[in-house]
Amino acid sequence: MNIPLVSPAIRGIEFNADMIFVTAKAWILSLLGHFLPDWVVVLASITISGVVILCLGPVIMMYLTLLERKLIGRIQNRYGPNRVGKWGLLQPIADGIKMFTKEDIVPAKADKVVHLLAPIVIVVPALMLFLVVPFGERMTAVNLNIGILYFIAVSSITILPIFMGSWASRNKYSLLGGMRTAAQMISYEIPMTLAVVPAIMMSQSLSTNTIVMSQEGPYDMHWFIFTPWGIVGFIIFFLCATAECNRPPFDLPEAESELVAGFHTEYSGMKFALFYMAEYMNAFTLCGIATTLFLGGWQGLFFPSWLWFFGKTFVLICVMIWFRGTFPRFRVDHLMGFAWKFLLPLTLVNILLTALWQFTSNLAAWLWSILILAVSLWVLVKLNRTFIPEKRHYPLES
Amino acid sequence: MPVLEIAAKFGTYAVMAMILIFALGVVTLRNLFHCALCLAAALIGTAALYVVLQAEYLAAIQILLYVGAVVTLIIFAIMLTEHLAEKTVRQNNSQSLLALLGLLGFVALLTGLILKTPWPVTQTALTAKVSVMGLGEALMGTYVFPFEVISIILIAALIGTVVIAKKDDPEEKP
Amino acid sequence: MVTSDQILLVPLLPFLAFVTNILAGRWLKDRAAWLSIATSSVACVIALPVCWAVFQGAHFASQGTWLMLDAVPLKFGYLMDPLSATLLFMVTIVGTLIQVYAAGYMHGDPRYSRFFAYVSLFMSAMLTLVISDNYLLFFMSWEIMGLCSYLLIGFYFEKDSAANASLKAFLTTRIGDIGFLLGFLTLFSAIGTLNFAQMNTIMAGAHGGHAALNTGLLAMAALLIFCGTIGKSAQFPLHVWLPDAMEGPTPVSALIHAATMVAAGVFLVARSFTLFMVVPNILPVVTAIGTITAFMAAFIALTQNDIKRVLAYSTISQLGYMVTAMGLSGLGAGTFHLITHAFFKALLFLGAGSVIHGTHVQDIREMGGLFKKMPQTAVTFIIASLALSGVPPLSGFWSKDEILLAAFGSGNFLVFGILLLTAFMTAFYMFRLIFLTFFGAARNHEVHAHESPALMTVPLWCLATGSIVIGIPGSPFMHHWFQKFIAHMVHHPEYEPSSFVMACSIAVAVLGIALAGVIYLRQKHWATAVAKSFPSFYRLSFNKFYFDEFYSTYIVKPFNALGRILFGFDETVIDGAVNGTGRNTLFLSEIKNWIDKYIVDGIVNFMGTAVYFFNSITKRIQTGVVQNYLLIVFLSVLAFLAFELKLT
Amino acid sequence: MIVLPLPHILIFSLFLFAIGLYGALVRRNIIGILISIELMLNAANINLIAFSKYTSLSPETGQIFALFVIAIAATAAAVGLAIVLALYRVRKTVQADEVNLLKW
Repeated sequence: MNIPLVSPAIRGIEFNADMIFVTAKAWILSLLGHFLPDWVVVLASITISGVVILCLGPVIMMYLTLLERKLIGRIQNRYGPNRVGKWGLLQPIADGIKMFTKEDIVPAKADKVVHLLAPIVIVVPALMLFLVVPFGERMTAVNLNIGILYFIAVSSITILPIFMGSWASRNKYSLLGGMRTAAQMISYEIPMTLAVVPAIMMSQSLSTNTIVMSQEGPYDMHWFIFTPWGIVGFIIFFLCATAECNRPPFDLPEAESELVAGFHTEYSGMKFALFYMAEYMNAFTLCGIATTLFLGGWQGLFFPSWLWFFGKTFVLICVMIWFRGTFPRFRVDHLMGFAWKFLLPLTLVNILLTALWQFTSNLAAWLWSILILAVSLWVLVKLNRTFIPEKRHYPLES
Repeated sequence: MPVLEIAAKFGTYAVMAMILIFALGVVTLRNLFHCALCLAAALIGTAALYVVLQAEYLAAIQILLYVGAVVTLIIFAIMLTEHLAEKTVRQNNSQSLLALLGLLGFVALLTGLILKTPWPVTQTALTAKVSVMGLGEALMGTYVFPFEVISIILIAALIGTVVIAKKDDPEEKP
Repeated sequence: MVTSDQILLVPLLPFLAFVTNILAGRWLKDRAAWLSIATSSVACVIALPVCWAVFQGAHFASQGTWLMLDAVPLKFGYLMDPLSATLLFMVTIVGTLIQVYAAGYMHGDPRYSRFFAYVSLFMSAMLTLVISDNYLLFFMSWEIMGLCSYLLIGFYFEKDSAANASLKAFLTTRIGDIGFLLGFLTLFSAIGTLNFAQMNTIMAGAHGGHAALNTGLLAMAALLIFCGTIGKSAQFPLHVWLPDAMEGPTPVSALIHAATMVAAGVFLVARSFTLFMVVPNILPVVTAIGTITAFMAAFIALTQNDIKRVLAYSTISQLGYMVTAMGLSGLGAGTFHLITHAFFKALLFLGAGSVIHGTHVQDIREMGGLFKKMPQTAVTFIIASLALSGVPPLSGFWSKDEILLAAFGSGNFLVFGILLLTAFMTAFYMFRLIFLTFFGAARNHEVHAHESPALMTVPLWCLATGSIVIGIPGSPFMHHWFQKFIAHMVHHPEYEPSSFVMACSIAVAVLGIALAGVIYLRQKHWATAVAKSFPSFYRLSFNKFYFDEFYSTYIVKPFNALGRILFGFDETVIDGAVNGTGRNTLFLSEIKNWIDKYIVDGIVNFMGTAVYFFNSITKRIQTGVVQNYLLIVFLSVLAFLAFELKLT
Repeated sequence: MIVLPLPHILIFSLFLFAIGLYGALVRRNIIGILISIELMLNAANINLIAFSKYTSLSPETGQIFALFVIAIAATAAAVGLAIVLALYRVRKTVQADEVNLLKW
């Protein structure tokens, strides 16, 4: 019996740390290919990727919550969860059990069907986003040729279940939260999409894989973030990403002090957990895409590609958590004004800059890029400053 | 792989059926918010159909614009006028029977026409690939004029929307 | 030194004063008088050297075309011959003095500046008239003077009598003015020119038998021009306006109705003298009118009690003298009397004004014994009266003597007799006036007379001096230089000075004065006795020969009756026709209205109703519900589609 | 890869169009009408892309027109909803048959 361990299609791949997951999948498929028809192998390939993603998502979400609680705890000069398991590592599992066992409360006046559908639907786009994230070299689940566009489109669906949840709850706080979410997400979607454009222009492709590969260079450090338009684009994208997944300081839709809990006020138990999960998965995928677009994705020296990717992504997630621990919340009008009056013009300037960069990529280009950026930043800051309301004084009576 | 092809075919028919069911939901449901949700579902289904027709770019745009923007707008409007969409309010006007009859005739007429017509389906067209780059070049080349017109319309609509929807601020008037 | 064109400034300066005063009078106030006085003084200063040059024998004329009249140029210009120089001399001096007097007399009047504006306009017109070289310009100035006369007589238009008097003066003189206008137009058609110099040349030719002229036409022209004189110089029968004109301020009476304007009529005859010479039939008429006027006015003056009316009738009488002189071909004599009369009559009026100013009454029966209170006025008044009465060697004597001489020398003894009688009556009524005013006892003790200010008395003395000396140039001491100077260009008879005439003249003057003295200082009952013994004469005189009543009965009343008849005609026939037309139109329009209402409107309304009816059916489609429209569109498209598919 | 015959897609889009038209004809709520119109536009878009895929020699044309249709649909929705809001503010209704000021 000489059963080939490796199918002919992947025979050329060396076994190394970088390719460990890819090789594993190829080995399983080739094993299946010996005694099953081709179409079953194709289905199995899809299933393997799907199962991995379906497992990865919740696991990432669980440990992100732990990470956040620990980090916030440290920022606030306390320990965070440290009772369940070593360093509190089993805390997410305990939380999960708690969530599953809690009573599912549905308000009497609620629109029952929609109320049920909303948390289910919100997980779908969150999971679908994983499809195009390049976790490592040759580790993209579906290498779509419109990958980044797909990502943006699917992430925009997230608004819909939030609306459903907020509307079906029949609660004024929910409704207000939902309205705020819609306004905020539509507003920040535009600068986010435009911030992506420079990366697409430079790599001349919408595919996430190609974008990562175009950042290949000496020492694997030819990342887009090391250009003026790249850093600006990255900052804008990252801010918008923070706003898109409703994280502080853009967490107006679920502002505890104003709206109790925003759109998921009336949710409890597992439904609430699903909303929570979707939010954290979105945060992860958005950070991953930011890594892909500007931080070179899985490009890196010495370490396996997937390690580089997860390392960069978790750094970005830590920055998000750091935001939460640091910044106060925006006011509503400031939030909208920031998107429309500051980020949007800046992204347009950035696109212009990128177009110019393609023609002259040298030291001079650096100089005038920085000049244009400085001037436009100064102008935007000046223009926006006039819209800041006067400081109000409340004289003490008697 | 005939199995996969058959599966894809039936999958497509299933998507079509789903779209039609949701579309019926759009026009018949009494709750306007449910209608909007059905519309969103129908639009997503349409996007899936686009993918089947190898128009992936358009599918993404469809989701981005329709689901992300238009449906959101509609839901906004529904929420702002919500209490009028109660179940007690009659949702259809008096001409529904007449419209239904006319539409039946219309559908019958056009179905016959579609089936009768010899469509010039060509193999070159079927095998042709549409890349995003090709779309962009067409948009910036052959169709640059309509493209610019569309941008003007968008600007006009933007300003017009703001003007129409703006509240008459009494403080503005001296 | 003497440039001829500077004479144009003479009428222009008063005119500027008029414009300034009428526009800025409210602001000028008292300064208006000084502006008028200054302009006429400057005019005087400008005029005197020119006059002097003319007296030396110079002759100026200049003209420019004003407009073309059927290829005949109408030329305006000035003519400085002896006649106009004399008048210019008199008008500028007398006018300036009277204005100085008026500045004092009119002081405190609310329309002070307007008064001087009118006076300046009058001066401007008078001076234009004097220097004008043709009938047209003469007539225009003449009319402006008439206007000024009207305005100044009615200066106190709050008084009904003043307003009526101004209207009467204006209308009465208008009769004469129309005659004058027709006259010079007739003349223009006869000889084709209006220029005095050209006319003189033509007439001289005709007199010498060189050219055959239409004598009838010329006679008519002369007669009509003389109508102007009758009106302006208040000759019989149009003299009635002048006494009433005394309603105006006294300086106006002095300036316009004694010295200058009324003399313009005589000046007109003098200007047209060659014409009157060519048609000799006219001169007896002139003589008759003048004589009648002189006698009649003097006769009326005997019984008048108003100081200004006496003087007004005196003026009429003296103007009659002048006209008589003209009629007797005594151009020099008439003009001479014009000049002397201007001085002493102006002085008389100013003196009367001074008396009125001092006493605030005009009736001489309320005066008396004013000599003590107003010595300067009285002395100057007596000087002027002596001059008027013809006491030598005052100026009036010499000029009146010339006229009597002309009558005597030409053999018109009837005229001579009447004139002599008139001279007697003149002396009598003047001294009746003086004795009643200045001598005797004060009859009304409520009158508190006082002497007038220097502003008024200084002109009095100036004029008194003039009244004394102005007769010298025409007296035998200077060999009648003046008469020769005036008349040298006209061929007219010369008369040897006659001692008899002179003696008669002196005798009647002294007799008149003495009689007046006897009656009004000693035997006061004689006056009433005479009046009682000749009641008809007395009434005739006192009622001014019933002229006003005559005119009122035979002219005004028939005129009014005619007016009423015409009004009745207007009211019944013309208005009736108009109203009848109106009624007919109304009736027709009612028929049309009916047609309009029931037929035309009916059609229109029917159309409207029909449209409305069909509309009420078809408008059902227009539901206003957008979906109904959409359904209709859809069904229509469906129908078309089905139709199209059936065909193929 | 293309597994469907063209008439099937066309008939499907016809049905979608008919459903949308029905909604546009009978819905009383103006927002409902707008939603139905979106459905009709989608049906048209499906046709465009199907023709582009099956028959056209220039395969981009249909897609680009579909793009334009989507853009126009977005503007139509924006302006239409702004009008609806203005109408609601003024007349307190969004029922199409209650807004008949242009009647007769």
